[in-house]
Formats: sequence, structure tokens, C-alpha cells
Amino acid sequence: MEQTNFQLKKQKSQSNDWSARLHHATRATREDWMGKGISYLCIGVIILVVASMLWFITSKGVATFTQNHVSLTKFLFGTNWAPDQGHIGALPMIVGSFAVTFAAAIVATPFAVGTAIFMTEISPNKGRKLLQPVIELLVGIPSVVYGFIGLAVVVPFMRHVVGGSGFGIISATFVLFVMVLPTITSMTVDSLRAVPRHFKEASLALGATRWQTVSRVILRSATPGILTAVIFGMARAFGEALAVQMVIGNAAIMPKNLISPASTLTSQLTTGIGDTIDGTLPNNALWSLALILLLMSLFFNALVRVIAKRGQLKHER
Amino acid sequence: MLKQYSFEETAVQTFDEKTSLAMKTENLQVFYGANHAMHDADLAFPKNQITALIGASGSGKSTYLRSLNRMNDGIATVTGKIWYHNVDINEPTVNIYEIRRHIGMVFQRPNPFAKSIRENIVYALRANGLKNKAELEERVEKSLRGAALWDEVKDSLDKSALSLSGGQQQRLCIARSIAMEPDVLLLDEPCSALDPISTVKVEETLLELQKKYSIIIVTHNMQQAARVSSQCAFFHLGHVMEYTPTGTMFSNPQIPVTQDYIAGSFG
Amino acid sequence: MLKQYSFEETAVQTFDEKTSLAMKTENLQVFYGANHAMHDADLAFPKNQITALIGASGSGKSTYLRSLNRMNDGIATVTGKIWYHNVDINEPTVNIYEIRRHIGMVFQRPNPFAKSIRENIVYALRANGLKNKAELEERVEKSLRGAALWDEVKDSLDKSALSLSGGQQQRLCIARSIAMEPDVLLLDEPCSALDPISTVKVEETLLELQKKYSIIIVTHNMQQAARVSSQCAFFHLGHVMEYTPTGTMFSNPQIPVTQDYIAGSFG
Amino acid sequence: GKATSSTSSKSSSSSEALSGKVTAVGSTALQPLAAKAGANFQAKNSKVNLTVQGGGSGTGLSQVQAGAVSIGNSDIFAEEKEGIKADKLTDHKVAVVGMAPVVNKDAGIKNLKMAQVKQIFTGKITNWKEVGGKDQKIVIINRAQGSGTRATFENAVLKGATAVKSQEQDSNGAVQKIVATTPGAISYLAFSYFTNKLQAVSIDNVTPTDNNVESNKWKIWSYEHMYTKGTPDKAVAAFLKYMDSKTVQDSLVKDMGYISIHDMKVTKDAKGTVTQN
Amino acid sequence: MNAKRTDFLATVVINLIVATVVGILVFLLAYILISGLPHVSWSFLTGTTDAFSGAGGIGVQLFNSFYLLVLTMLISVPISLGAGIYLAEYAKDNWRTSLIRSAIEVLSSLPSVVVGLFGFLLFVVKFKIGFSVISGAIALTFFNLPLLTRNIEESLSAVSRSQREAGLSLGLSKWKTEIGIILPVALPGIVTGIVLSAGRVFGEAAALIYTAGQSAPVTNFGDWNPMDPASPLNPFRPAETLAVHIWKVNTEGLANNAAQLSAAASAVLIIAVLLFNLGARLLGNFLYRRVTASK
Ligand SMILES: Nc1ncnc2c1ncn2[C@@H]1O[C@H](COP(=O)(O)OP(=O)(O)OP(=O)(O)O)[C@@H](O)[C@H]1O
Ligand SMILES: Nc1ncnc2c1ncn2[C@@H]1O[C@H](COP(=O)(O)OP(=O)(O)OP(=O)(O)O)[C@@H](O)[C@H]1O
Ligand SMILES: [Mg+2]
Ligand SMILES: [Mg+2]
Repeated sequence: MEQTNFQLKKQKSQSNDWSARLHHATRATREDWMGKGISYLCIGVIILVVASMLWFITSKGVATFTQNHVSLTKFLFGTNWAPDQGHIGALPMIVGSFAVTFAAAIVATPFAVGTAIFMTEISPNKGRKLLQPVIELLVGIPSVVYGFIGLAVVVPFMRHVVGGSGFGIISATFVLFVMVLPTITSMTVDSLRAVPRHFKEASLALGATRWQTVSRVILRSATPGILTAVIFGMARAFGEALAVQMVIGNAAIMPKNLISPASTLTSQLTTGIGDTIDGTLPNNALWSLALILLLMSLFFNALVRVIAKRGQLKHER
Repeated sequence: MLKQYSFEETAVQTFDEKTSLAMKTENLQVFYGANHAMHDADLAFPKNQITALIGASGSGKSTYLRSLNRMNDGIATVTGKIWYHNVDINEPTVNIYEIRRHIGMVFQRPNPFAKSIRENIVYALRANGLKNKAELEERVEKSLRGAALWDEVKDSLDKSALSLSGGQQQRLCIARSIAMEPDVLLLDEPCSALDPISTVKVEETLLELQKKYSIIIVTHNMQQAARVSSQCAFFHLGHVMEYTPTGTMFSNPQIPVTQDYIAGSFG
Repeated sequence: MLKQYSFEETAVQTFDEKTSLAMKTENLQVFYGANHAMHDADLAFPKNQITALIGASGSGKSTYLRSLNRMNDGIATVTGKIWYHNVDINEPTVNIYEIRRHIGMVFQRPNPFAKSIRENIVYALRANGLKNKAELEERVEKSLRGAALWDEVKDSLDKSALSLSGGQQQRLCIARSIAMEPDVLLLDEPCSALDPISTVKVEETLLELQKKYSIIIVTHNMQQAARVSSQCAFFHLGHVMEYTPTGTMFSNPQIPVTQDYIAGSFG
Repeated sequence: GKATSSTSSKSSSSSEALSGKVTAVGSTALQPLAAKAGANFQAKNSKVNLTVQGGGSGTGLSQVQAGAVSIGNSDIFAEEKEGIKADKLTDHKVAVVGMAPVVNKDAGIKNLKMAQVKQIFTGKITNWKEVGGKDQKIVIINRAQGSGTRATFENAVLKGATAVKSQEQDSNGAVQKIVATTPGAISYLAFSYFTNKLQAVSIDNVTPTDNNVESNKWKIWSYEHMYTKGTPDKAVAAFLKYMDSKTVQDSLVKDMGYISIHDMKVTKDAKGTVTQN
Repeated sequence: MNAKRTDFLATVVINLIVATVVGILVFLLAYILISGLPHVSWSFLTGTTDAFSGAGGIGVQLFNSFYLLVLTMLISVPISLGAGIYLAEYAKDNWRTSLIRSAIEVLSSLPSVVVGLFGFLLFVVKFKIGFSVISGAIALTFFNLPLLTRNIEESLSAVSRSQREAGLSLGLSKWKTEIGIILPVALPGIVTGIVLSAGRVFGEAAALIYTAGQSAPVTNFGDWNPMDPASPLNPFRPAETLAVHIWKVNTEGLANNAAQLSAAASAVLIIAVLLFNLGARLLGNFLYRRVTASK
């Protein structure tokens, strides 16, 4: 061809053979192989990490049942947690974890949704300039600091108001509420923002008020997103360790009411793991608690997926 | 190469006392912040007719149209007067929700709610206090018939509106608007996202609807304007340049800029 | 109301042996999953001429164009043959990067890189192994001149390309393409996002460029097709209905569907 | 385990050439003492790389058993820990810790009978007025199961009975804070954690003091152990020797609230049997 | 009108909610800063902790926190970059990709204690690395990876398709397009994500207690050879971070001013996180302007 090409020397010699020229591997082809290699490797590392984590925790967690022959029902429904004496009923911790998680989610959701509505519908300007940073800051506060404040403020406050030691489910709920609030809020904001603008316009054009538009159109079509947000918040609450451990009282007994001390899977885990011997029942029992945590996070994940699917279907059908 | 047209040379018709008008704007100006998007629009819209707004992209058609039912509130600054039943509805004291009930709007992209077909229509009615079941059902049928959609959907009113085709969705949006029994219907390029078959159906619907409503339609498609409208306003860079009966506009445009635009040799 | 046109009745010209062709497709079909978006396209493109592809929205113009330089890889399934220099470049063994270097493409929305004007042009050259500074500078000037942009930007080559106007950005994209010294230039509605002045400039550029390149351009604007192209292909619902010299297409369309489309009474 | 009682108390002067790696892991109660002594030791033997880490007695014992570390710090005898083969380890007792019940000051309690303490922790007595205090509910704060402090306390007080289920804290600091602020609270702490914000309780009119521990009049005490496996290498041996030296035992140990192993007039074995020296 | 009244009422309620949320944050910040800042001094920031009581300065912990952060980022950023590019560019929309995505999600929703204990089991115990900076960094990497990967993927995918097509249509390889064209545009978002995750890593304690350890041996700040045992850069030494220190002082502290100590340390931690937040915004904006506007 008449045009002067600037390709690699190798190809220059065959520049009249178009077939060869167009079939030959070039620098770009090689770059692509390399790029593929690098990125596949990286994703491979992540998969390896996840797989080995699942494997380790599962194999340690089931040892309680396979090696120590504790029955699964006893573990899940027993209420006596004294691994040193061979009693490992995990129900108090399971109940404790669920109690604080649900309580925190129930308290936090209205606050989160309200704030999100404010940020997207009522005052988007203030939302972006003032609340966005506020929310991001709340996310950024480390959980030890939440624990520290819980210990210094919430626990004495609860002791004062409701009596008892102040340690307990209600204090943990309060601390967790503040901790999951930003998570739920920022995800709710995302899902509200994702509602197509024309939904809103359609409703407004029909003469609906702002609140009618928000409650019947926007919230409705953002429901899957909000549910996802709440579940993420619950997942965070379920897995939170230090802040809860510092305020819940760590009593491995079935919680009788909201002010009685209780313990969660995570708090029992952090409290006990250092004092047990690898391979013994008390140690294995703790890993079984970790296994429950793992399974729960898998469960939360699956739930999010189901909701996302449902939401999609609703939009497609 | 590109001709500069003078904004002074315009040809905007007015109507005599006898013509009964649906709406009228005086001196309407719209600003997006510092961007002066609409200059001094003085247009009057006769009752029970279709008026088309045409012009190049960005010429301000949507901007103008959205001002008519205050959809620009909070987005743009709108000055001037918008007369509707002898009330200047551009005043802040006016109840915008009432205005929008009387002046309905249909958008460029069909935007049904992610609800059933029935719910799409019933939603706003219920929000406005209509609770009677029988009456609601009646309205659903009437408006769907009005939008020429009834026959196609009467057996599937509980299906999601999102399962309809684009053209059906757009007619549903029209049905949703007319269910509110408005006076005026504003349509912003209602066919631009539709295939030719659906376009024809919507156009037929509009021609039918003008018997009951006054319609103002923005369109990019001059053929469409020619087919449906009685008069036609040509927008250019935020100015209304010509407003004449559609026949006149297409066969005998009054000023150079319109002539060039109609001839397609614009620019 | 809407006419049904037969897909059997087509008028597609072929070229004799003597015409030297830039590219040719045989039996080209494109599927987006189950959606058969392009049926059996057999088109040949003469060298150093501008060919226009016209048709309604969704008729498959972009789909066809993007297949020509394998931009549909991984998006759609393309079957049939695409001849370029007697090589069927639709074969999987072909090095797509080489193809794209020889068959450049400019898109509907200007998409300059978020880099300086100079870098926009130099980047791909450098990635292809051209390191010599002087030569790079030379290419920058040559391609910007070719795209009729040089005079406007020569003093600000280090400014961000994003600070240019839409029309300038589009010409920069053209410059970026021709800097690679391709054989064929594919343009997908290059002016649809541009104002009239910029449109004229781009059209002038194209008329100039056809001396060196073979150009295939998709356009919505029939006036534009009339102004710039030598021959014109009309697409309808995924079929090529008519392919004739532009003069013929606009003054004397061969088949009903084209006649109606050209007359604007389509649908 | 064999209790080796070191005899030489002079730190060897041939330590110039001493080098190697010493890692002591385990008991959080012993960690501060070990860390401080370690720092002093390293100042003299700059070639030795000595690190002291926490993790808990269980971690210390299992790590030293696995050979992962050179010294396993523990609050309890290896024999007491399930899963530890004590005969494979060598015990080096480096200090003694005395513990006592502590109560919130408001309870109005200064002295209890041993039996009363037992009844409180087993849940038989639930109000302070039953033992001569205020009419106030007793709030029990226990240590985490498996903790050395709890093991010592239960060995000495409960003698096999099971403690009632209650709040558990995994650290002295937390216990200290909670007992000081919660009305009616009772727990137990090492002497060094006593503050004037809480009330240490005498048992059977014996006050919790170092002297009473040394003579075993005060029954609740335990050793701090450093366990090694096999023959310790030179650096480890030197460090263990240093821990037993007068420099450490007579000043550091006492300064930090522990009781010197040299001052003990009795010996306790893993089963709790006490013999006079 | 009824609808109008409801509208008004709803607005009032929402405003109250927002006021509460803002109030909570203001209280939190004010509480931490007011109770902590008075005890923060230069000697506190640079001093060493008394191993026995926990009293004294937090110099070593502060250094450890930063060192751990840098190390974590050095490991996790390249991996997540590769993984993010994989997801944004190479992953097809099939079951395998959705499995990979689930795996990443699972990793991100794992409680950090579990991640920490896994690190403890694997690195500290199985690989016999012991409580060390490197064990901590790897554990933090585990819980940082999914967040960063997702952030990078989102930032990359947010770049308009047309930019990719521009690159591809010039004959550039996918990799070159991604690295040379898409990445620079996505950089502001990515950097913001990295800095925000840095804030999280900085404040993480649960995953570190059993990996990086709870002791901060005094190191020799004159020795910067990472191989030397006493060097602060030695990745195999145990390293208590600021967040762990707060946790420990709170639960174990013997110093009679433990409350002040943890308040002061918390204040420092919060300020660091605040700075990260602020830094993220400024840096993100700066890069955004730099990429889009002049030059
Ligand atoms: N929300 C907005 N904020 C700022 N400027 C706007 C906004 N909407 C429109 N504009 C500007 O106002 C001018 C007129 O826009 P408008 O949408 O009214 O044009 P149009 O005639 O409807 O064009 P099209 O045919 O493309 O819909 C344009 O310059 C546009 O950029
Ligand atoms: N990425 C895609 N995935 C699935 N279907 C597609 C995709 N792109 C285009 N299509 C479908 O292929 C058909 C032809 O579309 P194409 O974009 O080629 O039309 P066009 O003639 O370029 O229209 P326009 O003038 O609007 O650009 C349409 O039905 C469209 O919905
Ligand atoms: Mg518009
Ligand atoms: Mg197209």
C-alpha cells in the first residue's frame, strides 16, 4: 500500500501481504495477553483468600461436632454455655446477636430513610453539602471509639435511667444504632437517587404533593434498594465485635429482657479465644460460633441477591 | 457560512377577541441560573386545537413547555405572566398541585410507574381523594379508551405497565393524564422514542383528543407537526421567531430563519 | 395506517470490476442475542468516496457500521463476510487491533480522551510504537490540519481536550483517527450532537478527506447525506432496502419504502 | 511439670556474646512484668531479639507446646489446661499474684466469710443485706471462662462448685471499672488492680496483703509461670535466669504489684496442695 | 387541604429526624474532642507507652498505625486494581462472574473478628510468623480487598463507554485502553475510595488484636533497616496500633488516668480519620479538576 505505516520492523517486510499483516500478532495482542494475565491473577488471589477462609473456618467450626461429638441440636438450642465443663449451648449468644441486630435495624431504619429522603428530595443542596460529609464521618468513626463512648456515656446513662448495671442489650442496641445508621442511610440515598427522575416528574405532573410522590412512587420503587441497605446494616451489626463487647456485659445467659446483660457471638469470640487451647473443645466451640457468623454473612448476602433479583423482575415484568 | 438571523424579525400571530383561548403567556422569560434560556415568549393557545412547538435542539421548546404547568419550579427562574382562566398562574401564591391537575403533561420518554396498568391511572385519582371503587373503574376505562389503548389492554389491567411496548406505554401516560380530566395537555416530544407504528397511533389519539382538550405539543418532526397541528410556533435559540397557522408555516414561511429551517438548509 | 413494506423488494447496486473498492460485505448478519438486528447486508464501498447510510432510528445503521471494524466483538454475533484487501476480516483469527488501525471510527457523541489536545492524538501513535518526537509533532499538525482544526488549536495544544466546544471535539476525534493513517473512516452520526456551524465545518472536512480516505457515514439528516455522499444506502428494520447513487436516491427513489421515507410521509 | 528452682541469682557476666531470639507469648497478666523485664534485659544484651506478647494463657501454652515460641506465659499450671501435655513442658515460676474479692463501695461490705463468698458466687446469696450489708441486689461480675484469674479464684473459693451464670469480662481493667461504677457489684481482682474507688474484701478477717499471701494465710493466690519446651537455648536460659535474679525479684516484681517468688514461705503444686518451705 | 397537611407534617417529621442525626454526630465529635483534646500534647503524641500501666505517650502506636496502613495499602491496592479491571473489563456476564462477585461480597460482609481470627490461625499460628506487622497487614488486606475492588470497579465502569470505544477504535488493546485512558479518568474516584478505606483501616481494631498483637515494643527510631529486629520498619515485630491501644487501655489499663488516656487517644484517632475524610474530598476534587479541566 502506498501509505507509510509505522509498524514494527517484522511486519514491514511483509507489508504487501495483507492477509499476513492482518493476522499477525502485534504489540496490542501481547499487551492484551499480559493484561488478562495480571487481572486474572489478581481476581484469583481474592478467590483463593475467600476459599481458604471458608475452608479454614468451616473445618475448625465443624470439629465441635465431628471430633467432640457434640450434637448439633444441643449446640444450637442448648442454653448452657460452659465450654470448660463441656457444656456448649450457643443459644444465648445466637439470641443475643439476633436481638441486638434486629433492635438496631428497627431503630435505625426510620432515621436512615428519613435522612435519605431529606437528602434527596427535600433539600438536595444541604444534603450534598452538609449531610453527606456528616454521614461519611459517622462511617469513618472507628468502632473502638464507639465502644469507648458507649462505655463512658451510654452505659452510665442506661444505668441511671433503667437501672441495673447499665450493660446489656439496650446499650448495645443504642451503640449499634449509631454505627449502622450511616451505612443504611448512604445506601438508601443511593437507591433513592437511582429512582428515575421521570417517575418523580410523572407523579408531580399529575398534581401529587411531594409527600405523596415520595411515599407512593419514590419509596415504592426504591424498596428493594432500601431493603438491601437495611440488610447490609444488619450484617454490619451482626458482625460488630469490640463496640458491642464493651457495652453488652458478656453474660452467656438467655437474655430475659432488654436491660439484662447478654452476649453475642462476636463478643464471646473475642473474649474467649485467647484463653483456649487449639484443638480442644472450648476452642472448637468458639470456632463453631465463628462458623455461625460466617453462615449468617452468607445468608445476608443471599438475601440481598434475592431482593435484587425480585426488584429486577418487578421492573422487567 | 452559518447565517446570523436577527431576533427582531419575527412573525407572531395573535388571536382576536372571539377566539376562546386555553392559555396565554406574556413576556415569559426563563433563566437557568445565569443562562437565559427563554426570551420574551408571547404565545396564545386556542381552545380545542393542537398547537405544535418546533425548533432545533436546545432552542428552548421544553423549557417553555415545562413552565406552563410550573414543572420548572425549583429548577429555573420563570418571569412573566401565564394566563389560565384569567389567573396568572405564575404567581407564587398559586397552588401548583391544582395547576398540574388542570394542565397535564406527557414526557418525551414514556414514564409509567412501576405499578399495574390500572394502578398507573388510579394512583393520582386516589391521591386526589377519589375513593369510590366503581367510579375509579369507570375512569380507568374512559381514559384508556380516550387514549386508544383500551382494546389492547382491557384484559390485562393488572399486568405491570412496564411490560407494555413503548407506544403503549406512551398512550398509557396520556391516559393517566386525561384520567385527571385536565383542560390542557402538554406533550414534550411524545413520539420521539417510539417506532413509526406507535407514532401513528399516538397521533391518531391526539387528533381525537383535541375535541375535548387543548393540546400543546413539542416535536422535532416537522412531518408530525404538519400532520396534527392547527398552528405552529418556531423556536430559535430561546426566541419565538414565527407563530402562524401550520399550513402557512410549511407552505409559506414568513421570515428567513423559518424558511431556511423548513427547507432543511438551516445553518 | 402504517404501510407494510415487503423486504423482498429491494434495489441494491453493485459495482463493476473496474471500481476499486475499499470494503465489501457479503451476507452480513448481526444478532444481539436472539434479536436479529441486521439481515443479509451486501454492500460495497468504493475507494475515496463518501457513502452515506440512512434510515429511521433502530433500523440497524450503527449495528452495521460497527461490524465493519469489529467494534461489535463481544457485544453481538456477526456472521457473513467482510472483505478488506481480499481478507475476510470477520474471521476470529484476524488481529482486530490491526483492523481498527486501518479502519478508523468516529462516534456520534464526541469522545476525546480526558487528556490534552496533543496527547489525544499522540497517545495511540505512541502505543503503536512511534516514539520519535519530531515525527509525532509532525503527525499532530498534519492530522489537525486534515481535520480543519489546526488554526483553532495550534496555540493551545496542551489544553484539555474537554475544554473544546462540541464541534471542535468532534473534529479532534476525526483528527485522532486520521493520525493513525487509516484506509477507511467510519463515522456514526458525527454531527448529531453538534450545532449548525460545527456541522458545516465537519462536513467540509469530510469532503476534503475523501481525497485520501474512503468514508462511510451514518446520518439521520437527509440534507447532510445529500450534501456530502456519492452513494447512499437506506436501512429499514434491519434490512438494506436501497443502495443507489445519492442523486438517484433523493430525486428518484426506486422502491416504495424509500420513496415514502424521502418524502417524509413515512409510516 | 518439673518446677525448677533456680539457685544462682547473679546475672551472668559472660553475656557480651549472647545473641538469639526470645519470644514470650501468653498471659496478659504477666505481660507487663515480662515486657518491662525484657526491656531491661535487652538493654544489657543488645544482640538478643526479645519480644513479649499477650494473647492469653491459652495461647501461650499452646504456642510453646507447638514450638512456635520459646516461652509460654501462663497464669495457671499447664496441668490445669485441657489439651496441654504438661510433662513435655518445663515450668519456671517467676512471680506470685494475690487476688481478692472486690465490691462496690456502696454495698457497705468490708469483710466476708469464705463460705459467704462461695454462696455469693454460686448464686445462693443474692442480696447484700444477707451478709450484713445494704439492702441491695448483688451484681456478679465474673472473669471469662478459661481465664487464669478465674481459675485461681474458683479453685480457692468455690472448690469445685459451679459459679452462677453472670456477666463476664475478659480483662482486669473492665472489671475494675465496672465494679467501681455499678452499685452492688462484686468481682475479684489481682492486688495490683486495687484502687481507692473500690473496696477490697477481707475474708475471715484476713486482709489481702502480700505478707498474708507469703504465709498462705490469704488463700487466693497463684503463680505466674513461664513455660519452656525441651532444653532452652542460651538466650532463653539467660533471660529466665534474669527473671529469677534479685534485680528483678526484689525491685521490679514488687514495684509492679506482684509478690516475689523468693519471699514465699510456702509452695503450691498443680493440685493446689500447699507445703511449707 | 388534607394532602397538603400531610405533606407539611411529613416534612416536619423528616426535618426532626435529620436534626437528631446531625445532633448525634455533633455530640459524638464534641464529646470525643472535648474529653480528649485537653490531654493531647506533643509528648503524648511522641512519647512511649509504659508497658505495665498503659500510661504515657502513643508515639509508637501512632507510627505503627501508619506503617500498618502503608503496608496494607501496598499489598491491597495493586491486587484490587487488577481485580477491579478484571470485573470492569474482562468479566463476562455469566454464572462464573456472579460467583466471583458473590465471593467478594462474602468477604466484605465477614465480621472483622472472623477475618482477624483467620489471620491469627493462618499467619500467627500455622505459618509461625507470630504477632507481627505483616500478619496484621495481611488480615487488613483481606477485609480491605473487597471494598477497594468494588470501589475501583465502580469507578472504572462509571467512565463512559464512549471513552473505551474511542480507545478500541484506534486499535489500542483493551489493557492499554483501560490503563492509559480509563484509569486516569477514574482516578479521582479511586483515590477517594482508597483514602476512605484508609480511614477504616486506620480505625480497625478487632482484626488486629490477634494478628498485629497487643504490644508495642519500643523500637529504635534511628534504625531504618527493615531487616533489623529493633528497626521500626521490621515487618515481623508485633505492633499495637492506636485503635488497639484504645481498646486495651479501656479494658485492661492500669494507669489511674486510663479514662483520659483513652479519650486522648480517641481524639487523635478521630482527628486522623477526619483528616482522611477531608483528604479524600480534597484529593478527589483536585484530581477531578486536574483530569477534566486544564491539563
Ligand atoms: N435543567 C437545566 N439546567 C440548565 N440548563 C438547562 C436545563 N434544561 C435545559 N437547559 C438549557 O436551556 C436551553 C434550552 O433547552 P431545552 O431543553 O428547552 O431545549 P429544547 O428545545 O427542548 O431541545 P430538545 O429538542 O433537544 O429537547 C439549552 O441551552 C439547555 O442547555
Ligand atoms: N448493544 C445492543 N444490545 C442489544 N440490542 C441492540 C444493541 N444495540 C442496538 N440494538 C438493537 O438493534 C437494533 C438496531 O439498532 P441500531 O443502533 O443499529 O439502530 P440505528 O439505525 O443506529 O438507530 P439510531 O438512528 O437510533 O442510532 C435496534 O432494535 C436496537 O434496539
Ligand atoms: Mg426538549
Ligand atoms: Mg445509531
